[in-house]
Amino acid sequence: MDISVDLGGLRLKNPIMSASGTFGYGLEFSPYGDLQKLGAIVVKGLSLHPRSGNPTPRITETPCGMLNAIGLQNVGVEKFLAQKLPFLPADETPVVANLYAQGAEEFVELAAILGDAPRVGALEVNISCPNVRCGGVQFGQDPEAAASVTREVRRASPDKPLIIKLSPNVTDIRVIARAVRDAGADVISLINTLGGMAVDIHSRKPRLANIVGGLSGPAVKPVALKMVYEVCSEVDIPVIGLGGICNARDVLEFIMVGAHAVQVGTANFMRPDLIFDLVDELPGLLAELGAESLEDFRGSLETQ
Amino acid sequence: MDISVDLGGLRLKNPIMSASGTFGYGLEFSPYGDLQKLGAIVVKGLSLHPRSGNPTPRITETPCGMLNAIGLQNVGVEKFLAQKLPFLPADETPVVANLYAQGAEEFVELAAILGDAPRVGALEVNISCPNVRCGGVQFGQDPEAAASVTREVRRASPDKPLIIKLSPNVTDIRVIARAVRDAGADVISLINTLGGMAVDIHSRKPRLANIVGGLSGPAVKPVALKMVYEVCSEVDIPVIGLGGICNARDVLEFIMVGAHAVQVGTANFMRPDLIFDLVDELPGLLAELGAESLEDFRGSLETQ
Amino acid sequence: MHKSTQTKSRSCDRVRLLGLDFAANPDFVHLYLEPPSWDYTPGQFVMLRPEKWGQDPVWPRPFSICEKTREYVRIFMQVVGRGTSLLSSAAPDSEINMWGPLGRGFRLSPEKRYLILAGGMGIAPFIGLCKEHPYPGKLSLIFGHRMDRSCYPFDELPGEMQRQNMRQTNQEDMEHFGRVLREQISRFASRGEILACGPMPFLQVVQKHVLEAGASAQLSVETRMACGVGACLGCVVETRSQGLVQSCVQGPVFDAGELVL
Amino acid sequence: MHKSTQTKSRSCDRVRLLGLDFAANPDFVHLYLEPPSWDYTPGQFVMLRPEKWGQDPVWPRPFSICEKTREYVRIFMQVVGRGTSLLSSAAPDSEINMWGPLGRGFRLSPEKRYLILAGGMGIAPFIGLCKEHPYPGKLSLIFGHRMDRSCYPFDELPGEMQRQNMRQTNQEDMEHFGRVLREQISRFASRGEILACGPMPFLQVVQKHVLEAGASAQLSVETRMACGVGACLGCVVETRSQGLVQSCVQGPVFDAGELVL
Ligand SMILES: Cc1cc2nc3c(=O)[nH]c(=O)nc-3n(C[C@H](O)[C@H](O)[C@H](O)COP(=O)(O)OP(=O)(O)OC[C@H]3O[C@@H](n4cnc5c(N)ncnc54)[C@H](O)[C@@H]3O)c2cc1C
Ligand SMILES: Cc1cc2nc3c(=O)[nH]c(=O)nc-3n(C[C@H](O)[C@H](O)[C@H](O)COP(=O)(O)OP(=O)(O)OC[C@H]3O[C@@H](n4cnc5c(N)ncnc54)[C@H](O)[C@@H]3O)c2cc1C
Ligand SMILES: Cc1cc2nc3c(=O)[nH]c(=O)nc-3n(C[C@H](O)[C@H](O)[C@H](O)COP(=O)(O)O)c2cc1C
Ligand SMILES: Cc1cc2nc3c(=O)[nH]c(=O)nc-3n(C[C@H](O)[C@H](O)[C@H](O)COP(=O)(O)O)c2cc1C
Ligand code: FES
Ligand code: FES
Repeated sequence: MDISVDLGGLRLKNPIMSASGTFGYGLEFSPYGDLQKLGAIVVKGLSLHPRSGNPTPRITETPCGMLNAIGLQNVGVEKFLAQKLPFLPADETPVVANLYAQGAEEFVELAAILGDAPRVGALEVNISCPNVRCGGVQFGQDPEAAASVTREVRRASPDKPLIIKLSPNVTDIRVIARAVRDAGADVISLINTLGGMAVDIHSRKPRLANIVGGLSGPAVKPVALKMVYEVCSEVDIPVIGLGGICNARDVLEFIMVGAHAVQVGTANFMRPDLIFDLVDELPGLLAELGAESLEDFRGSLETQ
Repeated sequence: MDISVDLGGLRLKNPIMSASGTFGYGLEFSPYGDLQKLGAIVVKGLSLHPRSGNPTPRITETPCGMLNAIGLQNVGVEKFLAQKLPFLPADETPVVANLYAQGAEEFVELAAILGDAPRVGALEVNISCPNVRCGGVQFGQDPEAAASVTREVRRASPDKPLIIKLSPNVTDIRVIARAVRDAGADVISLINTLGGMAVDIHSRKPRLANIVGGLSGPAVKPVALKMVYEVCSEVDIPVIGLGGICNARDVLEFIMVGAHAVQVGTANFMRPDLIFDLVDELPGLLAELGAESLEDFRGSLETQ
Repeated sequence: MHKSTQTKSRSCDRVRLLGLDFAANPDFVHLYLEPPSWDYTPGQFVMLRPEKWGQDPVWPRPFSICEKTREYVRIFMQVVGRGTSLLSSAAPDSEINMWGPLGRGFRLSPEKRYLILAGGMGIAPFIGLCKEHPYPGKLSLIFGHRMDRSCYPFDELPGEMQRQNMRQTNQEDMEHFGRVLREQISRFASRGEILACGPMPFLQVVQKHVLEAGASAQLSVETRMACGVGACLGCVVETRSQGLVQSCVQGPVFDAGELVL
Repeated sequence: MHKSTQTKSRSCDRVRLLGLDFAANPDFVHLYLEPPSWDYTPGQFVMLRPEKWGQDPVWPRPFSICEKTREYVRIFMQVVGRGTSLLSSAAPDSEINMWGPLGRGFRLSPEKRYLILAGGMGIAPFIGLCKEHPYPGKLSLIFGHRMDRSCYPFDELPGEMQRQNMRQTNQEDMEHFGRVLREQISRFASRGEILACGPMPFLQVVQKHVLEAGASAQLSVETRMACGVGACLGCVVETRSQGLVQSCVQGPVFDAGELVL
């Protein structure tokens, strides 16, 4: 069963990628499965300089989901290149760097560094993180800002496949998708987390020190699926679908509405070997459904 | 324990209202509890003429939630006034009519009829239903359209308290809230359902005949709570919070972020006497939390 | 019949699961629940939602009242998904919210002859009906099923009844079963009334033959239900006289001529 | 000690729940799980998530490894919320995903003397530690608790140990306990090392006295954890030398001087 995919020039042996921020730098999961099995590894969001993130508590559980306000804690791009990337099986499984910056200039600088890094297979630009005050969400919520960041990053890194990751916290996702496609994105990934909040009536405090955070997990899957469907129907570049994926059936739901590949996020917390099992289960499930290949199944939703 | 509230002139003995579309015309629940216990009953969305709604399937279960695309099936305003309203205990428990129309003119006509109806305590205007193609969601997603519907309905029904119900499917809920407040809304209620979708990989069909639908239930509570918090911080009129409320703790979460009252929706399906239990449990829980009244607790979230 | 044909009252009760009884195949299970004080009509159903489900799954699950005695309410259930799987592994003594009896059951008169057509789990509502009927000799049953007969409570039915069970394991069986249905329906048409319950394709076949034969029949339909009380409008079916109506309130039993299947 | 102080390997296993053993108070329960082949260091923990949870709650739950033998991995658990309540009512033989051993345990040397300070459920990681220690005479324990002593596995500890249990039911008890801690810590400071586990306020008191007395101590902290493997960055604590670090990987046991509590 051929389940390989081509993501704007990035070739994956299967469509299962890890979602940024939920799979560490990949190495955290090596005791639980063979990293080389995965289609690609998307690492935790990287910034130009190390960031210590938001104060704690930063995570809280919600019905069928969770909220996080990590605030992009990361080791910084240099330490990543020196201390993490060399240990990943990047020849077998492309490593996708997820970029986070507070402004266009920083994005450009970061893209230039990572665009030149030999073992980085593609760049994914996070224009949608709701957990940092300046930058972040604004880019992802305004089509012009989204387009302009896309153009700048494209220019700074002309060679690597460029994935733009969209925020679901918008009135019409298609408008943003068109804007970044026109600005030069090779691939679109969505969704990032939905804005959310949780409070504790006993302490009368927010459950996150940051007050608000981003919702992820099975709870958001219906929202994600609708937006992925809308974007796939709107633009002609490959789309990576994510949001609440927990099993092989979920994977194929996203493929069926038109996604080329998927990312697994919060489900990595449910069980650290879950993502590896998905890779194993996918061909069998496709066969069971009568598909001849992943591509054969893609976009096969019948809306009569 | 005083748990009464004043909603822009509409006096409720307690803050627990039913959410439109999840409590029928109220009478469906009378075998399971005393309707007079409730703060208010919001009935199924009413249109000028009877509507038969969307084709089936119209509902599907999702993780900690559900999608619906009922499409505003209802008996129409006349039959409601003649055959349903007379049997509701409207003197004890205000009945709130939920209005749905496809255009401003229809809204005005409907508001005029219901504005004159003696046993109707308030109007709630649904500018946010994602399940009907023309009208509906557009009003709720554009601040100017939302303001203009609000103004028209206000003019057509100058006396009854006017509640405008907002859609969460927007980039910035505060902009819409300000627009409808400025246009004359007495009260804002939110959230209506989040746009969502579910598919069946075996039949390769959408799980709803309408393809997309509205997500509700516990899954959306974090999203609802954030938006209610934002709107309460933005406008000075009373806010009714809803989205995923299942128990008395959930009720107080919404009150703590600033809501005056709440509506219980999908949870009515979990157990038909659940809403009545909430009314019983609320005073005890407030006392346990050291509050002297509902008002004392309202907005008591500490964000330091 | 010793049961009144009118529902006396309805309530939502938190009842204890008294016990589970598995058939030959563990996907078929009988649930015994503490009985509330209401009375029911065969064909009516209850909604079940264990306390332990927390907030997932959100919906309760509808089940025909298979039988009700002083000691228990009994549900006959097939495990088909998450809800039924959770129910089949519920701990004895655990608490389950149950509301009912819901909807309209079969309208029965003790003097009439009935031909009962049950497809698979569609046998559930007929267990109590047949066992409590004062003159079981007036009842005959054709039971079509796919799994082994030992999965179903077929043998419990009163011996005075005419009972026929037919297993379908392939296309040929299905066609044969279809012919038998047509034959029996047309033969019975003038002698009494037909009661049917089963999956949608089965009901469609029954309806077709019933209408052709000009027989009188009541069909019990299954639809996706979120509330069971007429509020969510998710369970609607199309009827000839009233358009879309809630099958949880106006059904699940309808006159065959009324339904647009 | 018969256990190596280095983790040999880690894995995620689907293990069977062998049994549950409730203490005097049913909110305190011992879980016995099928043992994987790994070896552990006391202070390390596992993540548990029963298959049956489906998609809610989403997170696994972290528990100290209370004891591990050839026959079982044992968890000593207090029911405090939905996850622990579901675990305490799990069916024997049901399947639980367990991964571990996780984090860094206590660094121990068989020759050293240790003063163990356990607050409430903080006794859990010390059960295996004490029972397997080759020279229990080198260990002494002060156990502060709020519930009746019969709730905790205190009496299981080797008789050769010096063991003191102190119950706190009111403010006065708390203050007295605080004084005892200070006294004992300062008296023990030069004689060996202190190991402590318990709720945050307890650890803060211990840390304060330890630093004042110039004692050497290892503290085990509890934080909200979503993954247990270093990926989510939810469990971070502040350390003096490295800033915010994941307590699931760099901890849960830290040198007292390192932690900013
Ligand atoms: C009035 C009524 C009476 C019923 N009586 C019985 C009974 O006596 N015994 C019994 O075993 N079952 C009965 N059912 C069906 C039973 O309610 C469903 O099998 C159950 O709700 C499935 O829940 P689940 O979570 O296990 O399956 P899900 O995971 O929800 O679904 C599994 C599969 O079953 C299908 N399904 C779910 N609900 C229904 C439904 N209502 N109708 C048709 N297909 C469905 C789904 O589409 C899916 O393919 C009755 C249904 C109705 C409406
Ligand atoms: C490394 C580590 C080892 C642990 N070892 C044990 C053990 O051996 N035995 C044992 O009974 N418990 C232990 N715990 C605590 C245990 O993980 C929590 O009690 C459990 O996760 C609560 O789950 P719940 O769903 O029942 O509660 P929830 O419903 O999630 O929460 C109930 C209450 O407990 C609080 N809470 C939840 N998780 C934590 C936490 N990690 N730390 C502090 N408060 C929390 C919540 O804020 C809330 O107030 C350990 C925790 C960690 C991090
Ligand atoms: C703890 C956590 C940290 C995250 N960090 C990042 C990040 O650094 N960059 C990013 O683009 N997305 C980040 N995300 C978002 C996820 O990559 C993903 O878009 C989102 O969680 C939805 O997918 P899921 O429901 O499968 O988790 C984070 C999510 C979580 C839960
Ligand atoms: C089946 C169903 C029908 C609904 N119909 C209406 C409606 O007619 N008018 C309206 O304003 N909202 C309608 N809603 C939205 C609810 O009133 C509510 O805003 C939403 O479900 C979120 O609340 P909940 O999570 O508590 O259900 C409907 C929701 C459901 C689930
Ligand atoms: S199940 Fe809700 S209306 Fe019938
Ligand atoms: S629990 Fe996820 S990083 Fe520690």
